[in-house]
Amino acid sequence: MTPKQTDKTRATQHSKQYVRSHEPVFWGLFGAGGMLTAFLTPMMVLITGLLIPLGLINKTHLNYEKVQAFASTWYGAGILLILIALPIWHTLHRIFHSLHDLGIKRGRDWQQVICYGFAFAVSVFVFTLLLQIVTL
Amino acid sequence: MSKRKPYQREVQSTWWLKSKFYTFYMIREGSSIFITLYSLILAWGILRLSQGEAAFDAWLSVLQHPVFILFHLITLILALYHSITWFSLAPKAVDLYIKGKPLADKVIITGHYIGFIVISLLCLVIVML
Amino acid sequence: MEWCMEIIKTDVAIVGAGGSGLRAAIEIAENHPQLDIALISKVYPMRSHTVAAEGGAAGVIQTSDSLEQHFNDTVSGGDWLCEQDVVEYFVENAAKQLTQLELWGCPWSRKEDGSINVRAFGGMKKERTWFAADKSGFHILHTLFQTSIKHPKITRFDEHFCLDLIVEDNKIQGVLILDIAEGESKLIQAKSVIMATGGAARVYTYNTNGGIVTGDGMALAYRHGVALRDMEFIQYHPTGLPGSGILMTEGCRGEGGILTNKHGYRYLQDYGLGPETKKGQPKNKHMELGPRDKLSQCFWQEQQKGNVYHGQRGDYIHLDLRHLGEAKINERLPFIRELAKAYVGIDPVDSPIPVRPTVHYTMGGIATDIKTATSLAGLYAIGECASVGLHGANRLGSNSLTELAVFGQVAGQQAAEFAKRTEHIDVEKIREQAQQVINRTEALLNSDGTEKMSDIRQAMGDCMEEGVGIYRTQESMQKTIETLAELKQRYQHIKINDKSSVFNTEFLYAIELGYLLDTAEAIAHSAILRKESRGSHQRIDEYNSRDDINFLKHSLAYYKKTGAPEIQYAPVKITKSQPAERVYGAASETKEK
Amino acid sequence: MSTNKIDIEILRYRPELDEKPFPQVFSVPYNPDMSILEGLQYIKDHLDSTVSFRWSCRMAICGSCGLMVNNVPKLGCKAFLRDYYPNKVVLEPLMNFPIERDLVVVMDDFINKLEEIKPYIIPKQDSTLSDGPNQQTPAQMQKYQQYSMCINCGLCYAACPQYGLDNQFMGPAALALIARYNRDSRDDASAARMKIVNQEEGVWSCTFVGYCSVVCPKGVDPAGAIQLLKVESSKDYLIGMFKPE
Ligand SMILES: Cc1cc2nc3c(=O)[nH]c(=O)nc-3n(C[C@H](O)[C@H](O)[C@H](O)COP(=O)(O)OP(=O)(O)OC[C@H]3O[C@@H](n4cnc5c(N)ncnc54)[C@H](O)[C@@H]3O)c2cc1C
Ligand code: SF4
Ligand code: F3S
Ligand code: FES
Repeated sequence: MTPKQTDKTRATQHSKQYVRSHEPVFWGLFGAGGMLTAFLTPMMVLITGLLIPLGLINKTHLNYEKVQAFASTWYGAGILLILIALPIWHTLHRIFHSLHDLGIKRGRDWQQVICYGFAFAVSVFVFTLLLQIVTL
Repeated sequence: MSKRKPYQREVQSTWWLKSKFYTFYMIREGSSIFITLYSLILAWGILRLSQGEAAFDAWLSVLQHPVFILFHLITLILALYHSITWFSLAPKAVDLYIKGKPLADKVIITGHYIGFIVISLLCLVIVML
Repeated sequence: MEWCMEIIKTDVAIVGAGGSGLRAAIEIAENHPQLDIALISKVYPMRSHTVAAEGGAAGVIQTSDSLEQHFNDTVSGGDWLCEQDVVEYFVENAAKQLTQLELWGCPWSRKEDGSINVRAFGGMKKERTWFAADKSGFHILHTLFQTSIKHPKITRFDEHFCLDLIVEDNKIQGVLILDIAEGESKLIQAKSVIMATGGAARVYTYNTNGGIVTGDGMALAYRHGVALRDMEFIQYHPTGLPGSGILMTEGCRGEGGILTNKHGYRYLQDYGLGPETKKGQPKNKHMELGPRDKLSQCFWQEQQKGNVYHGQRGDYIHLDLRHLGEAKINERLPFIRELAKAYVGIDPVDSPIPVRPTVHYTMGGIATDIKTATSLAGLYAIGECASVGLHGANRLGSNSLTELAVFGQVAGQQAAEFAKRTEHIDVEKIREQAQQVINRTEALLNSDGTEKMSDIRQAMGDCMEEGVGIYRTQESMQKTIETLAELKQRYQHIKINDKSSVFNTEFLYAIELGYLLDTAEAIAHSAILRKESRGSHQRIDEYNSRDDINFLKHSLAYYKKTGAPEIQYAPVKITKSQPAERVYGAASETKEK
Repeated sequence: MSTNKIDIEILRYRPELDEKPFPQVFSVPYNPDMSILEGLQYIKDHLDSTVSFRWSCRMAICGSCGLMVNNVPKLGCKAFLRDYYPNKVVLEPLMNFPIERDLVVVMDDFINKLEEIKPYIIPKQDSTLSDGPNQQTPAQMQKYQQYSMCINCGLCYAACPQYGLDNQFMGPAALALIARYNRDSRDDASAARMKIVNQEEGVWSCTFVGYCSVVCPKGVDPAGAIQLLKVESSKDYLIGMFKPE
């Protein structure tokens, strides 16, 4: 039987080739970053962006010595790296997808390289800085 | 001959302004711009930290500028909004069953909020020490 | 509209993709892979009205139960008008076919240990109704639809409307269908055809059925000389929502729901269904678990006595589920809760639901033998559009979903065998006939009379309620017959405003109205000639009791081009169970002893 | 009967007559019990018989009657005029689908997607009827039950902007149906369906807008199904790294 093949008269046959996406890598980082952002960022912003600059809590809590001391331990440096870099992987993932939401469909590959490249660059940047600070 | 002529409506790039739900979604996604900038400010702080005390103090005092204060205020609100949406969607990614019954959404959400408050207070305490 | 005709050859064509049509299609695809199957439906298969069935499907599975009891319940439930060999075959294969559905994925509700759970149902002596919460039909239909996707030999014609059967050399040769979106016709040349088009309850104004349940298949077979059997037997379901008619499943009562009149009294005990059972402890074949015909009749009696509530949407009584508690309602009857909240603004957890009888099911249909074959060679019929002889004068709730599975399987097998021993005839021999159908249809589309279609539809529904409702009299039926004749005249002069070809629903409604009118006529004429009361056919004139001497027989309505249908009779096959008095409540127990 | 009226605006489109859709307003007698679908039926019976729309069960189970009511995807038979009265109700065909005619949309892509995901039990071994039904405990049923409630109404596709932006995306209902079968203890074909899930057009086009679950009339929660599938897909990715095919 060979009816004219319209969409409504079909025998179901699907033999598509399926291509695996590499999104899980980015989604994993996105999820971890998002989790961290959800739990920590509000308080971080409150402390570093408002309470300290406005003098609502004592500045000494975030003075050079204290931060330097913290950053120079290996675990302190590690924590700082995570606190600063991980949210970036979260946010750039979102920004990458938002470009699509806004209808910017051209050059998705380049958009991807730029977005995740940026997150990578910032991570490396912070990492090397911290390497210099850490006194092992 | 077929007289069909299906009409395809185009999605405009302003689609997200057409319904509140979508607008809030875009705000949620848009929060990432501010949080990105915030991370950059912190990265910049680390740069200054590596350059010595004077540089770091200069960074700290820049943060007192009204523009930065305003920026951080907005970022705080957006970050909180991110947290709220994150927590409210959390149950969807949870696949836990207790005695054959799925864990209630309410339990998961409340758990997240309690965690949030505890962690926030802990941060404050650590900084204050 | 422009009329082209594409010609498509297939082995078996199935008209209707509800539970029965899908079951038949899968049967052929699984066991006769060399055959091509065309599965035609005027809506996407999962929209078919099987989707709305709530309560469940009967099949003996408990060790305390027996095939014999299921047989007896069905035959007495049908007031001895059942073909007993058919019932016997049915009860033997019920559990097997329901198991087949399970293997295909149907999520039947389970007991803690993972085995199939069953619930009580009206007129059934034992718990034997398999259920998937209160969405049994929904799950059956989706399971079948999804399973059918596995089979590339099934070519679906979704949203294709069957315009007519093509008959030549005294044998079915195929069907002519209209692609609703394209507005083009297709001639499906088939070696055998299965009708599975569902019921016809839309001939009544207040019913539990979907808008598509318009008796199409019945009317088509009827017009081609196949008899419609036992059409006078129309089931009123005792618990529909007033106004809309939306069904509150019998499962409500199976789980322990009770019916009360406006004095809060469980009136069923006054009508031979007592003694009163304890609230929340339903007893099979007692009180609320009596059969549907009886329960609907009791409502009518109460209405006469002024014991019912009067509401804006008509009279009603209460279906009270409150004592079941929220947890049980959520587990067993979640859909009922959802429907009651949405359509009458009532949460059954804290208020009783207003209900009244509404037309639900057509026991009769295209006459077939035990193997689902009609009198026309190559044409088979199954499901609600068919009368295989299972339901007699009154169907027991939950027998018909099982019927879809049991006889869907049989029809698939039979139609496949038939197709294998037959050849296509030269298409030229039927092209002309198909063209005539097209011309006729086109003429209907162009009809430019003055009669408003919706008026005719309304008048038909109302006169059916009036004349061939729960209780009937010679007079009321006569009046309905006259009204129907007049409406058929008016139908000749309807106005169709929409002349377009793409998704012209007005045009489809017009064709359906034609089908409805013919079916309605078969119902009314069969009814008036049955001068007795049996099952759902109850008269309150002089023929108010059963008359086995003169009427222990099936009615057969034959279509006449002009004038009234011709009604003939056929004997009932009685094997094991001699007609006896139909009793429920305490009397049924006495009888058993 | 009350003489109150309510305005119903319908986006009309008749392919044989119109270049593009246009709004038309009908004034319908108002009654608080009336569903949107009944409003449409009133219009078809009494005001303009050429208005086309799909419907059947009128009890929110057949999935025919989806449309946009004031820009929100709803079932016409389960949305009521009382929730809009006295304001005007604006009806449009479901978003993100091509308009066939008036309120009828072309469902082909949706149906194709449902068919593509192998929506049937593929058991480990073919069991025969004589073995009787499978055992499946209520707890095992719980795992997929919610996802088996989909009535294929398409509201979630109308709600999902990602589907609107790129209809290559499998979309909420089809993915929920994958979850329905993959999580069923009787099925053994997860691996085949994961190939669909793992694609860019599988779960990874979803940005968790979440509106699909909000509009779903049957509580299927496709957004939840998709998130769980994302977790599965990530696991699958990891395994795939160590065990390339
Ligand atoms: C609300 C409700 C609840 C019920 N509950 C139960 C229950 O709990 N237990 C039970 O046993 N029974 C129940 N029933 C009865 C049972 O559901 C039906 O008898 C049964 O589902 C009918 O199935 P079917 O396959 O014959 O037809 P349907 O499911 O009605 O399918 C008919 C098919 O034919 C197609 N069709 C019709 N006309 C045409 C045409 N002209 N051209 C092309 N295609 C056409 C339709 O598109 C459809 O696919 C219930 C019925 C209703 C209405
Ligand atoms: S998931 Fe919900 S909204 Fe989507 S098609 Fe299914 S029932 Fe409709
Ligand atoms: S709305 Fe769309 S983007 Fe995902 S969560 Fe639902 S599928
Ligand atoms: S008419 Fe069936 S879902 Fe609305």
